[in-house]
Amino acid sequence: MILVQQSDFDPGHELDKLVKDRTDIGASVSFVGHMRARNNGRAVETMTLEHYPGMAEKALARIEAEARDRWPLDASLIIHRVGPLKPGDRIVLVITASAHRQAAFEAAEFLMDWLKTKAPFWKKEEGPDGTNWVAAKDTDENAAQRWTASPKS
Amino acid sequence: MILVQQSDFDPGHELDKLVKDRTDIGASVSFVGHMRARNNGRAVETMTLEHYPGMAEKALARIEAEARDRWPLDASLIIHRVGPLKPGDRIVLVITASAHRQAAFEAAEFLMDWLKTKAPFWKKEEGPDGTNWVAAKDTDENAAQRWTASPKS
Amino acid sequence: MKILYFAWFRDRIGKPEETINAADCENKTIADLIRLLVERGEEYATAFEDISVVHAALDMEEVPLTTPIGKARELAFYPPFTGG
Amino acid sequence: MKILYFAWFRDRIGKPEETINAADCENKTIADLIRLLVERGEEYATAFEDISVVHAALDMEEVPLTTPIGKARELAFYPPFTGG
Repeated sequence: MILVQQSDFDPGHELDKLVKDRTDIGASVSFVGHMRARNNGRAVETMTLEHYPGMAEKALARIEAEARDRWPLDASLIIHRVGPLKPGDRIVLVITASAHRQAAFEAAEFLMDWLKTKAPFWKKEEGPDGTNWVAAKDTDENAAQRWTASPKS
Repeated sequence: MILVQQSDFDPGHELDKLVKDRTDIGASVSFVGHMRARNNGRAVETMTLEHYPGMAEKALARIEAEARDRWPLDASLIIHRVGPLKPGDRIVLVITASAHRQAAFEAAEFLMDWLKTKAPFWKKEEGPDGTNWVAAKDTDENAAQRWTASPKS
Repeated sequence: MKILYFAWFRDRIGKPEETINAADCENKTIADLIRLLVERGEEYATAFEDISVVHAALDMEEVPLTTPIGKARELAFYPPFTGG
Repeated sequence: MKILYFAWFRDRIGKPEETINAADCENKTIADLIRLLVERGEEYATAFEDISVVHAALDMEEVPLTTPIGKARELAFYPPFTGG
């Protein structure tokens, strides 16, 4: 399931809902992206997540489907927040669940790498040094590239 | 921090406690091991986790220290349950938090791989086919081996 | 056809979207349209200055700038994604 | 010296621990002690049957079976770990 929302989410509650009454799941990985008060040496007071409504949901659904195609996942969830956020706020949640841990770990990393580079979200940072749009990172692009072949066996 | 306990844990609550008031953490990974109703084709009704009191805590503390030595972690937590468990029950929780996601993901995988092979816990399964002690898996041993060199850069 | 501008495209051009005459796009690629837009004024010229960071989607599907616009109803311009 | 048995070692030997005369361990390795134990009876022989899955810790520190017992206060026998 994928969700794009302004409101906060509760990682533990989302995990509970996902694994409730399931006895085939042996491993779950929950990734949370948290907002930091500093980025690239600059203080950040507010970070605003912009997205392309419609295309963002479509992109996340496609990325999730790709993960479920590549790994034997029993459950998965992506929640991406939009709007203004403050330091310490949760930004994004990815949960993957599988019979074994390797699939859950790999799929969670894959989802994070791909959603950073293949879904239409943009971060704007505001702080004492002014406002700037965050630039894409080569490290994110490289991280996404490693999944273009078939998954690690 | 490491904990060995009979009682259940709340992954979301543990994550909240770990990242509360921190604005330097950009990424957290929470791994939960869940008990499955079937293992290696056998139905399992009760799984009992035995441990070596004293040595188990010592081993987990050492594994956690090793992870914090290898990756720039801002926070980490290992909770391992002992005693009888039922299908769907949580077994183990590992949380890692760092400025960036790669360190958090790698450290969480490392902690799981090492705690499976280097900490004195043993699983006994009881089901309609009788009782048996779970055998160690080569795949776990291989997973642990990949971390004997320095961490991926 | 509707054109959408995201992130600093919107800031530089000064509007989130505009409607363009479909006839202006007939038989044109996205790159052709960018050349037309740039002639409209400084704000467009600045937005499309560094073509290496210009990304485009036709009807919510990312495509190369060499793609013909065809009968698309929505064209979006945006910089590389930075979500997650 | 205290000897602890975990998992199926305890099941097969029929007790979680026992105390052994320190003099019996003097100048002995863990492997030497295993040979002594095996002579005690069928339950020990069965427990130590497949030496490849016998692991040992001296004072809560895993060591090879070739390690001299020395002045250790606690020796534990157990199969490979299966936690997590």
